[in-house]
Amino acid sequence: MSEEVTAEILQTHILDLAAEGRRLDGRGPDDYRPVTIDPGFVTTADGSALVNLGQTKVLAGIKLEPGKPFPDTPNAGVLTTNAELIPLSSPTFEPGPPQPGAIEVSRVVDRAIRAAETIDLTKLCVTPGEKTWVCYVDVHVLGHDGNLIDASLLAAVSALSSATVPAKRFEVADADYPLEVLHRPIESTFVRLGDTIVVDPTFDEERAAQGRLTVATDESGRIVAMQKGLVGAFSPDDVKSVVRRAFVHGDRLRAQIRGGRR
Amino acid sequence: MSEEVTAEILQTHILDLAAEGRRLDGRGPDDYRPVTIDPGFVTTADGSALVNLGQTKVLAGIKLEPGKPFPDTPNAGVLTTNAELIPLSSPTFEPGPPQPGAIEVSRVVDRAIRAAETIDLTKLCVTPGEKTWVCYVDVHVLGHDGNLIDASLLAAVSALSSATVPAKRFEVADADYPLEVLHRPIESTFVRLGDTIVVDPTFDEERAAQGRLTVATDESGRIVAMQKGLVGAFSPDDVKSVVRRAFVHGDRLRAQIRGGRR
Amino acid sequence: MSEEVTAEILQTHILDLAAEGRRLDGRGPDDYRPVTIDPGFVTTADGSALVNLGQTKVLAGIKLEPGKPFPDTPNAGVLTTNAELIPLSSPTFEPGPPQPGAIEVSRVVDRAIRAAETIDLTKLCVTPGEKTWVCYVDVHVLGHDGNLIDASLLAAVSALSSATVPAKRFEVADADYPLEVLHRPIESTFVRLGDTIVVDPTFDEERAAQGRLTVATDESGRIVAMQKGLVGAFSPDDVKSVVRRAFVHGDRLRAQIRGGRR
Amino acid sequence: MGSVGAKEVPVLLNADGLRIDGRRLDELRPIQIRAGPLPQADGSAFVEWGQNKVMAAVYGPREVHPRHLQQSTKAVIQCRYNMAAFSVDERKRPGLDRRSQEISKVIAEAFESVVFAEEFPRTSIDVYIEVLQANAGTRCAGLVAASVALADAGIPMVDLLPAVAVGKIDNAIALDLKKEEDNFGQADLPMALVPQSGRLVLLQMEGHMTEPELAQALELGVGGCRVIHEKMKAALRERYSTAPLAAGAA
Amino acid sequence: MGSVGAKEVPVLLNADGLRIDGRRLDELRPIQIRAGPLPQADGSAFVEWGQNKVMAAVYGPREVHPRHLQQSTKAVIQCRYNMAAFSVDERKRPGLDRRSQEISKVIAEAFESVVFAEEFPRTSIDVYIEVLQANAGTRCAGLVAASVALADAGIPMVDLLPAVAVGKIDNAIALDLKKEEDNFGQADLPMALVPQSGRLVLLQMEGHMTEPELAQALELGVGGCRVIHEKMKAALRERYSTAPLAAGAA
Amino acid sequence: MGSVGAKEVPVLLNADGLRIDGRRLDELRPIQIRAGPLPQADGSAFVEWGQNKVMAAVYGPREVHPRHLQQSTKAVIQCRYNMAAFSVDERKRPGLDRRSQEISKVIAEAFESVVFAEEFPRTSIDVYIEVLQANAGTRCAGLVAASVALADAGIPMVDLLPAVAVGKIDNAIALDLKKEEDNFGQADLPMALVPQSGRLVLLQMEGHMTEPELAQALELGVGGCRVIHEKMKAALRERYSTAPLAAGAA
Repeated sequence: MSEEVTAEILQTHILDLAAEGRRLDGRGPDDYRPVTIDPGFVTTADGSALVNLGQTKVLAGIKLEPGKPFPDTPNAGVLTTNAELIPLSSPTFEPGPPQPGAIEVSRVVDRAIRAAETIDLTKLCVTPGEKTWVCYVDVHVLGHDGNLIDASLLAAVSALSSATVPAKRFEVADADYPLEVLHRPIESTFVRLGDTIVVDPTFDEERAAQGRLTVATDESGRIVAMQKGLVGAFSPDDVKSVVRRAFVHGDRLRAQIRGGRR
Repeated sequence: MSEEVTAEILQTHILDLAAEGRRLDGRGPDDYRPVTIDPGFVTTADGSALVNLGQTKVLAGIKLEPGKPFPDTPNAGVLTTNAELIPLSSPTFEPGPPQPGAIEVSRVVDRAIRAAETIDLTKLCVTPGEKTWVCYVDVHVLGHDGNLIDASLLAAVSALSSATVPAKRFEVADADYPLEVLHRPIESTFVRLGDTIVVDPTFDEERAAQGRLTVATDESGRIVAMQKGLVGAFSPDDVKSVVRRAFVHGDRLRAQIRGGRR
Repeated sequence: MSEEVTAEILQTHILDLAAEGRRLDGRGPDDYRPVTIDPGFVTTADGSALVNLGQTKVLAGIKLEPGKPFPDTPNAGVLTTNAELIPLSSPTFEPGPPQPGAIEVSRVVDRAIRAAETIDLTKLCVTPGEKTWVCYVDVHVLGHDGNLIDASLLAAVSALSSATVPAKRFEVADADYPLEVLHRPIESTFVRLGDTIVVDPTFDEERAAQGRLTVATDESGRIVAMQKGLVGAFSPDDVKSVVRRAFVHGDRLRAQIRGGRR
Repeated sequence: MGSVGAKEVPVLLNADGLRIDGRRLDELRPIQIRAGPLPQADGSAFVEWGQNKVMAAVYGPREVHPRHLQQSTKAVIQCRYNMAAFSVDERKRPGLDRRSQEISKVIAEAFESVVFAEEFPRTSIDVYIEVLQANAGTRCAGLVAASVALADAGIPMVDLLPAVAVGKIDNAIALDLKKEEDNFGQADLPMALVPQSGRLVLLQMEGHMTEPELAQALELGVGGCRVIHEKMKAALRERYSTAPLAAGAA
Repeated sequence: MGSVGAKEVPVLLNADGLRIDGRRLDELRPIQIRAGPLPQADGSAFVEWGQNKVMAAVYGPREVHPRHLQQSTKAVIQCRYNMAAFSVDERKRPGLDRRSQEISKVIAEAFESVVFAEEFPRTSIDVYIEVLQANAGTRCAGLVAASVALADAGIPMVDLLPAVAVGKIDNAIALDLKKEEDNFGQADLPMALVPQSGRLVLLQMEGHMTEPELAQALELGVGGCRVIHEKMKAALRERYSTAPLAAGAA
Repeated sequence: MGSVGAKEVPVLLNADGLRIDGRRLDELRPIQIRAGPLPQADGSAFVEWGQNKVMAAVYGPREVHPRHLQQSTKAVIQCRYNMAAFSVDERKRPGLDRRSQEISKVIAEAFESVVFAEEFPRTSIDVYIEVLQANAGTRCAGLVAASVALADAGIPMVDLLPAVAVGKIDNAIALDLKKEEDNFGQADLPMALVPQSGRLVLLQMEGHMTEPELAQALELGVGGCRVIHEKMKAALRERYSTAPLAAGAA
């Protein structure tokens, strides 16, 4: 109860600040929190990266295993993205089957990876219709202070960029080789706080938000995915302006991924 | 609470009427509600039928896929019946795993289809022990105003009667061909209301009922399945009389299926 | 509520008795309840045994089926132990997915069977990497009056000792043959009641216990598994003394298994 | 029931009209009923019936779990019929399949038809049936075991519920099918009788029967139930004579 | 969206700028909306849209189930979007997959953005969408059906929610993709519009689009939504004229 | 433990009595403990131990969920030990398998043996352990991390709970097995110590040991726990010196 009241007061305060273009942590509407990327954090994975986005902390791990292609795409590898919003990461998550929130993160990250052709799935195929690499992208959220989608895609793409195909271990080839990454999609998420639309929301800002909009871009100037979430609405002009801003954040973060650890 | 009280008053009223041989909707004890059958309603299915039984509305769809026969019946196809009592169809259904009621409908419909040899399962077999057609009968209840068993079997048999084996699509043969239906079982369901036993109960009559009895018949004068349900009891003489009445309804409805749409 | 109060009074009484070296059912601290073993109780199983340990009643059944070996142990058979604490056996068990208690019993029994090399898993292998016998040990608790671990392992080992490999039925060999049992591990479970540590606790003693310790031994004087459970603690000297006592009970019960029915 | 595509169909009735185990058409398999084998339960019974072995236990009236199933005017009767993994030739995966759930439902409805549930509002009477060894007719064996267990638990009922299956083999109506008869027979019709009223509270059928055959089957089954009823009463009498302090049944 | 490794890619736009079914780029498929087909529900609608067939029903405001989801200041809106096993070419296993759960979530959030939920604290408004036959655009068809069903149930809302998907095929922006266009196209962008404010409450995108293409897509989609809005209102008008006693919508 | 039917067994102890990573039999792997890495949690800790990486977080005392687990006289301690899919060589399917559930149970019971739970009736203390990278000994590493996290959360306890596994390799008793030693060794014996009382609150064993070997293993393990205890205290001291405003531990 008292928790509900506190939350409501905080939300009002966040909206009041936003009306003046200010934010609780002193950022401006277009300031992203500091990002650190730690590739290769987990050595049991074929690729991995730990991403800190402010106090949001996400670990992605890649595993590659031989398997069968789907019947309708005999020449393509299989890519599976799964995000776990484990209860360790937030007082608001409960143990149990995946919640709609975790499923949304998984699917939005998966769509960006896929639409941007991050990896060339046909190169994962070993024998058409028979044998292919199955690439598992497992995203483990360790600390939730908002904007899980952006942090999860950053971790996933960084982990893919650091991955090795375990071809020797599975006796598919004589040596392991690096997984080739063609494109690096970046998602930038915005929330509406009254008339202001701010980037990279914290947990508290998401609770106060009147709509969330995520835009994924790639390095060739294409929008590859979008997702509106939460209760709230955006005009077409809002959308176009958010897309513009997303390209700026995307290019900056892409440079950081290529550079590895901040 | 008030809902419980209303329900109880309604049940008493239904029983009072039944004592005079009358029913809430004006039918006599042996009057079946009007039935319409709309075969081919769903074109993505290999066979389908939408059945309206009064305000009960059931859609059945057939899908055929190549698969493996069971080890103990290497020469037979596989038939799987599944009824979904989705929450859309009634204020009393909740989302979640299938409830005992849905499982009972599935199994009673399945038993009638199987025991009546509605389709010749051995004809579904492509290569003994290796490859066979798997025939899925999926029953989707869209509106529940009682007597789901009869409506579901009507829809399932009508859907099977309209089905095509997709042999070309799955590269099993050069052309698709109609699924051969050998028998057309019909189930007729009765409930006890005091000393009266009435056919084709509505949702409200089922709630007032002191026992339910379903009898499946085929065109050769055989009983192929029976199921007593709900709390209540029937004497052997009750059973014999119900069976007699079930044959009459069965023959009438069978004629309607053959004729297609009412 | 009244149930809780009764339980608490009973627990105090059990602890008071234990301080004098006495137990509710008149046993001394090192007295095991009478054990009866009824091998071959279930003829549909390939091996089985019904064990009564006081009023604890456990039925184990063995089933052997051809299957595939695990990729990392191509020359070994597969052994799977599953204990079901079905709600029939105790007022405290609820229907639903397996509870941690059932999982613990399964795993502790499984570890003892495996570590003691009860059966030679390599002998279950038919064709390395291709085909092996899968041995299912299913433990069904029918009556729970404490000490399920000991009773379950007794039942499992007795069932394995009575088992036949159904080689003819599955067309693997011309004739069935007995499953060879190399070792017979026995688990002895103790609980702390104040400063006293008693063997073979009843249901009520387990509820009063301040720690539980299970030790599995085999006939060659080896400890093959241990498991501390429940809330409570044991000193290293407690552990050594419990192990000593476990060997005595183990040897006595092993003799009984070999002798079959008590 | 007549497994389609199965390998071979044996002869089920010989020239003398005797069945594969030597029984006549109207003969039951041997039945042994023991009341009260499980002291933890409020009531229990163990039934050996031919090669079936079935244990039943009753708990309650007790608190309803899950809570939202509670009814303000009567006890709910919850039933769980379960088969042990090793109770059948082909190992069954543990847990309730659809068949078990359907059987649990019809058995619960049968008992709701005879238990005086309105005497225990807001409670649950939980009936657990475990099939340890199966050889056709397990739902009837389970019902008989559970009915004796309910009596052993002192739950007031209109009457005990004897049950038996009648079938059709080689075109003849036969009482109490065993496994081979069930697998290769033409019909199976399990039923449970309220002896006092002569009415059926469980009735299912699968296979092919004509109306005259059905009439014959009902008569044969009702007769079989009456025999089993006597055995149930005898088991309870023996229970009370050996355990005089147990709570009395209705 | 551009199935990687799939067999062959058809031509989606012919020399005359017409699509495989003869439509122009800015043309909708035929749409029929019927309000109130399910008398059991508090509100319902059936939509045929191209080769999609979608049924929606609304129950509520009613008690919240499960209880702990109840909110003290407003109604919760729960949505369940489900596809029938036979609604797609390859049979779908019954039950909610991850795609259905995501769609259920974004549709629920869209409706929460327009329903006056604070009028019904501690209740649930349950929206059920069943896709019976699918041919691309089912979430939009479902949203349209559910929106009409909510109005049919008399739930007060800011406005109806028309919805449509815009896509990109053979490098052109096209309204309302059908299955082959969706499978082999380059982008898919479903949206739902609040006609009154001109704002979007559902917006997703997958594929490749440039900023100018996006601007064009948004414009095309908003226009499409306005056409669909008229059809929704017409369906409700017809419902009231034929069923004068039904509760009125906002 | 001695994988039956596995391919080859390596030499685990060389002629100089040194192990495959050069350690002596009584030597621990390097351990680093950091308290408080997760600001969202009431308490947290990160442990790197050899090639294990384990994160733990504690929430509570807080409301019990699900409600029916609530106890009127004390807090319930719920533990969830989970392995990330990528934490092991062979990808693990996400979700709790039986091994994880057993470990969760014995760890919860270990903490219940030292936490003053009666100070917080009707609440839950939730302990979450996530294994991010595994290399044998993860339950001990998880216990150590969780114990520091409990202290970081200010939960009153009798004492911290250091833990370590002792094993048997090439017939010698060795402290703190790494993966290859665990896979090809002859026994594994994890334990958790209450340093104050010298008693064990977690103890498991699998493999083969004689009584003298067990005595030696217990002594070696208790010694190892005392070393780890110092590292745990140091980690908490560092945490308080760098974060003076955090709630104090017992």
